[in-house]
Amino acid sequence: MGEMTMVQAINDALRVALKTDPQVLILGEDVGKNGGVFRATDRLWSEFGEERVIDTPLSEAGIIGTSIGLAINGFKPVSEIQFLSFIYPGFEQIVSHVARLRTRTQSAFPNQLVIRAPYGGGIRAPELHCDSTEIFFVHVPGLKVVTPSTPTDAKGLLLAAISDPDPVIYLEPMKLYRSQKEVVPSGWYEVPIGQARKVRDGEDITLITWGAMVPIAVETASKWEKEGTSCEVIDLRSLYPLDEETILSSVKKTGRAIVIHEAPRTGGLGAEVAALIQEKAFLYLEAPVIRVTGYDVPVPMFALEDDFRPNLNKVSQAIHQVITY
Amino acid sequence: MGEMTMVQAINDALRVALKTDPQVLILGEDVGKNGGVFRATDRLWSEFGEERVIDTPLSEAGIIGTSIGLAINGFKPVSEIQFLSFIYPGFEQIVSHVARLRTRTQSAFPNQLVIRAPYGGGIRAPELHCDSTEIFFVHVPGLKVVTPSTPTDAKGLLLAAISDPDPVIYLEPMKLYRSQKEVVPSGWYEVPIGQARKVRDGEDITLITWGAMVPIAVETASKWEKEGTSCEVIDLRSLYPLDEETILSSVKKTGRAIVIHEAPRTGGLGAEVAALIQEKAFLYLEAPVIRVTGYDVPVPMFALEDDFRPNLNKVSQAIHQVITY
Amino acid sequence: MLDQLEKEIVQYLTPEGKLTSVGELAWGEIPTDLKKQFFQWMTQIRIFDRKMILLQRQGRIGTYAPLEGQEAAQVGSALALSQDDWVFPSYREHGVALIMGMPMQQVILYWAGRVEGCRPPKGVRLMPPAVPIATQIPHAVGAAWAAKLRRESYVSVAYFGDGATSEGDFHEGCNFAGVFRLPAILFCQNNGYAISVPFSRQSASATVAEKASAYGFPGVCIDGNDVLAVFVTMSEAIQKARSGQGPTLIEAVTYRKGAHTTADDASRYRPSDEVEEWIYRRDPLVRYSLLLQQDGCLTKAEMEEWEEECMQKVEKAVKIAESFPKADATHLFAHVFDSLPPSLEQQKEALQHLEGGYPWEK
Amino acid sequence: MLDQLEKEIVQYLTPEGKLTSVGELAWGEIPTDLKKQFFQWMTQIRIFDRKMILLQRQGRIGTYAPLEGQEAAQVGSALALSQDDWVFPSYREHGVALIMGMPMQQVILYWAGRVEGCRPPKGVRLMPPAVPIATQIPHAVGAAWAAKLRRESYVSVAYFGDGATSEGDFHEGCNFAGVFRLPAILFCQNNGYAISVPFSRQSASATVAEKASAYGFPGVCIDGNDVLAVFVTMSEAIQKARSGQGPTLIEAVTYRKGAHTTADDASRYRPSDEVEEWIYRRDPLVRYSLLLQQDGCLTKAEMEEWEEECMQKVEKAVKIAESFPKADATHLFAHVFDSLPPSLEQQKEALQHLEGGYPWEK
Ligand SMILES: Cc1ncc(C[n+]2csc(CCOP(=O)(O)OP(=O)(O)O)c2C)c(N)n1
Ligand SMILES: Cc1ncc(C[n+]2csc(CCOP(=O)(O)OP(=O)(O)O)c2C)c(N)n1
Ligand SMILES: [Mg+2]
Ligand SMILES: [Mg+2]
Repeated sequence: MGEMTMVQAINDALRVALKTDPQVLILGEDVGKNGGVFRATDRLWSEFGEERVIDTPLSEAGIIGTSIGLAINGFKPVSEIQFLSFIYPGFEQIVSHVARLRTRTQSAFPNQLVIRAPYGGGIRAPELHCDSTEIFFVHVPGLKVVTPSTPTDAKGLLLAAISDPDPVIYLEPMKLYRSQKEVVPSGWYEVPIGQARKVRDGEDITLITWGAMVPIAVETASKWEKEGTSCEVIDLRSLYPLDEETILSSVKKTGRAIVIHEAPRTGGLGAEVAALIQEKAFLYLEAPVIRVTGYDVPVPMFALEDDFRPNLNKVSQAIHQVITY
Repeated sequence: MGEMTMVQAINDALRVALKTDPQVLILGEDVGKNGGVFRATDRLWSEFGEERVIDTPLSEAGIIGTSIGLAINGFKPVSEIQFLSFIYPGFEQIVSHVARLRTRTQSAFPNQLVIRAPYGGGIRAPELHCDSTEIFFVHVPGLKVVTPSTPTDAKGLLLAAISDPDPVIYLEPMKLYRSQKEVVPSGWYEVPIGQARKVRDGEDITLITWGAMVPIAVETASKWEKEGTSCEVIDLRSLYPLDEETILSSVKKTGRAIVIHEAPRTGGLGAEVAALIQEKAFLYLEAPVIRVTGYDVPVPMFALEDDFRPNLNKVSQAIHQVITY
Repeated sequence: MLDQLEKEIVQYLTPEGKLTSVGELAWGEIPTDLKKQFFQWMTQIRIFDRKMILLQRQGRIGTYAPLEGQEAAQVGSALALSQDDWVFPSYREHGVALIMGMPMQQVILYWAGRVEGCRPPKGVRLMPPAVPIATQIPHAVGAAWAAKLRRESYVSVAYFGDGATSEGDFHEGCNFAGVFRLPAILFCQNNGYAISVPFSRQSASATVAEKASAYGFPGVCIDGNDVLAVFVTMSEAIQKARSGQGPTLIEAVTYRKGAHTTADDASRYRPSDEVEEWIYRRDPLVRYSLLLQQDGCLTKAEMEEWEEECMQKVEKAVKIAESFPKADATHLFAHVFDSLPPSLEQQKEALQHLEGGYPWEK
Repeated sequence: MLDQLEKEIVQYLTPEGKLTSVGELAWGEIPTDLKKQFFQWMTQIRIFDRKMILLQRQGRIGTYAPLEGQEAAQVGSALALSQDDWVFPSYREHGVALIMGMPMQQVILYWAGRVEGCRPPKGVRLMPPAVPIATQIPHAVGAAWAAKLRRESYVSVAYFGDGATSEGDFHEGCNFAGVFRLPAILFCQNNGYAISVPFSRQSASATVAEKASAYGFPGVCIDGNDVLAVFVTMSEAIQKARSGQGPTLIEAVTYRKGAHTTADDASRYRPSDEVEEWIYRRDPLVRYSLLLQQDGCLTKAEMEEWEEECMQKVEKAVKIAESFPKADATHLFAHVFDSLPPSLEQQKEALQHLEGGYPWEK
């Protein structure tokens, strides 16, 4: 396999899954003939036919709701919600059914489904296309939630999601769709759900983040490295379940942590990570866990999105704050 | 005014609002002739007529969506969602519109609306009636979220919500609807949004909670009092915005905090409160902030709900853990 | 709602127990055994239903949603189904559930707040009651889609009420069923009310059935208290679905004789003359019993014998349900995921080690 | 989608620029001034639209949703409205917005990612584009409800596409409009596609219009590229709504000549013969220009003069938009709440005190 962008890696994962497992179906708006608005499903419709790669009506509750009916009959639907910002019409189906089906049927029927959705900002997308509401899904018991930050992880996590016996929300940081190319292994491989990735080793402070914020954390870490402050960077990848061990062992080593996310601060996943760290590594902490996040304002239209989102500058200021605490 | 239960106080608040302000409308499923399934709107239909107290079709997106159209024309709709567990079909209207209307129109049109919803467990309600997903709304910028724990607060907070120029999600702990009677002031009065209530003074530990967990916190505090441990109990009342000052000054005094809520732990509001405390009162903390919450499992059917919910026993264990840390 | 029956509807058996002309034809084709089953099941579920109300009054189960008055709609439709058909009920379809093979004790357990009451026996394709209104409709459509994609011949039925037609999920589900021409049956029991809200406040179309045209498939409005009309219409719809002719929306016009649930007081919103009309003149079981007796299929004595048998069945099921061992608290964690992530293991452990009493009491 | 026009639809002006018999009647009643306005607005918004595509290609605005091909539907409907009517557009209704009184520079600002482009001038009852599909429909219905409750005579219009009809919000909004008999107009521009998905995959009913019967009000299918049919039908619906006769669903059959947005490649999913048919044979502006010229209302020279004027207007608006001062970052906090809670004040302050560069660089 040659080099791939993230969106190509996702496409590849879907192709491998369709080829390997006849129960896998793809459904969503514009996923067929058009190959998806980001081309994540490019060519799959012509390769696998319209009974396996299905253009649906414009109807998120319909897509997710019928996916459940397909799943309990043994299909493994991988549905695409065109943008995470448009998942809310199907939110009830997720909260009340997708997440609870195993409990409600006492595991009587399979419920193996994946919901993919591009999310986050940074690409000058039109209004109301850029939500990062991952916490909505993390908070709902019965769902797993993952998001990759590299092409390799994108493919491996998606295949892991597809083969997971439980429903997985698979979030795709749009900003990273085409930002990086790398050689991605061919064929089926899985990045286990529940395992964070240590992106960079460090001694003085732990930067915990995911999705489109990972490159920002890494870039900030490089800058500080030169000044003698060494940052460990952790890409959570799996937002639920969290890899507590990786988080805690890093913070126990560094004694300091910053969580970075795009979503508004209040009630975001950063709160959970901070709460967890102080709960389970209290005596190791030399400073409070600081959050660098979007502000508690509606995700702005793109003219102000750079001001809204965490960036080198904001993370750097937080590092300064933490190491001089 | 005589003694009132919480649901009577809510009914009284609605009556006062309808009487005082001709722009106030009530709409929802069964709120009219039937007076609401919990009787929160009892008799209002016959008193104010079917143009002000309106039985709607069974349609949460319809109720919330049309409320927006009414609000921008100067009405102040107070809509009832029959149970918080059934708000999700209208979730998109809340997330994408109710919360963002002021920003999206740059304050061009009014958007004064209240969404009331009974929530939480403890009353042996049928399956899927007992969600406590307050964090969904707390996390959405542009919304205020409140919940009372006494009849007096119920009325005052509801009137504050109705006169607030911004949209307010008003959550009603079903468990407390009829659990307590008290003398409630007559006429219009407001409990300011954004102010917590110190329910009980204490020195050794701060118990932070809201809604149906308040009586449990108080009861636990009484028990521990006798054994020489003095708990301060704070009823947040306003879940967004949080009364940081009350929270922080209490924790700075006691050095220890426990957050108690019914919702599943991961990504619940307890995480935000814990994150906040360690961020802003780090040097005062003598132990980590501990959370006593529902488990990260689907809210169970009622046979196991007592096992799911925080109780004296669980809070007590947490207190023990914190004071012996 | 007195005019519920003034819609243009399919009727085989009048409230007086007389066969209409189409009814005569149908009656001739129905095997005696099935004729008896209609009666037996309607009787069985009515007796079950009354017992459940009693159990609720005695605090032995929680809030319960009674079905009395809707027996014909449930029995006529469910008896037309086969073992491998899928059923997605709402919370009032205890009759359907029992017919599909759900053990009675489990239905009782469900209303006693026990999740164990949700799981159907192997081979029974029945989902637990859908509590959020209309949400089961897309599921049923998805199951029908699976049949079509697999070239299997089962059909999939969504049961829902008149109120459900106002929800987006009804619309989105029906739309998929139409677009993909799926073997789905949308079975609406229009009992005239969604809790207190009359159908006229729910919809500006006179019937539910006519809504089907928006989705490009047929809708039929039938007398839902007429077990024959229900059975024949349902059988036809199933036949069409199995043979690739797509979905049908069936509106069975009926009435719940009692309250919405045991927590509801229907006298607040339903006029007593209307209620009496439905209880005393339009009862589905009474009219069918009249026909049977007149036809000689079953004697009054046989009927009473059967009632006795049903009561015993119900008593037995109650006994089994009530002696069903209480689930341990850790059952909370039993079916959350296929395997528990570490944080949930920890929570489960914490629950297991939760000690009673206060530290100083030890 | 070549058969878009083979539906049974109302047509006043054929693609060849000939008046049909009903068209003749209508034409006689339309004042010359209005006849000119149809042309002027259609021309104006086409020129605006083409400029916007150019601006996008040059990176001067973000992704943009072109309307070319849908001018008649937008102009015919919007010109039938009055100042105090409410409009709830989708993201393609720039034409409607301009006619309702939205300054052109603001429409440009919107597509340049500036929230300042959302706010209409005082007295213009126009909501910002609804981005999540169909969500504006209940809002429009709510505004119509306000008119009814206040006994005011304005009407409220929701603009949406064919794809929107599959969403629950379409259904729930229409249902409220029907049940409460509100002065709402549901105006669907059926351009045959929702991005790549053809209407046949969106709906199993042949038209959008017939869906209205599910909600108890009339639906009309009209030639959406025929500005006269649109104007007259819309005027009638408005008249009905104002006089208390309830809602109307109007389906204007049209076609977008270009891509869904500037980020879309329509050649992936639309056959070129279909596209050419609509571009070269069914263009709304061409056919209307033919009529006008033939009728003698406007000469070719006058038309060209007007085009020149439009271009200048657009250039001027672009200039104003591009010189509009960049909002300060703190504008993020400007319209979140009526007054900022303390935690938001703190966040705003933190943003204000955010210093550039790294600590060691200072
Ligand atoms: C989404 C949702 N909203 C509200 C409710 C509360 N609720 C329970 S039953 C009911 C009425 C349902 O009426 P209908 O569909 O006619 O069924 P019926 O009870 O008459 O059988 C309502 C409003 C719910 N369960 N789900
Ligand atoms: C709820 C929701 N789902 C998906 C989208 C993504 N999306 C944007 S436009 C569009 C197609 C809309 O088609 P139609 O309603 O026919 O309007 P048109 O673009 O043709 O004018 C889609 C799927 C969205 N904006 N909102
Ligand atoms: Mg009903
Ligand atoms: Mg379209």
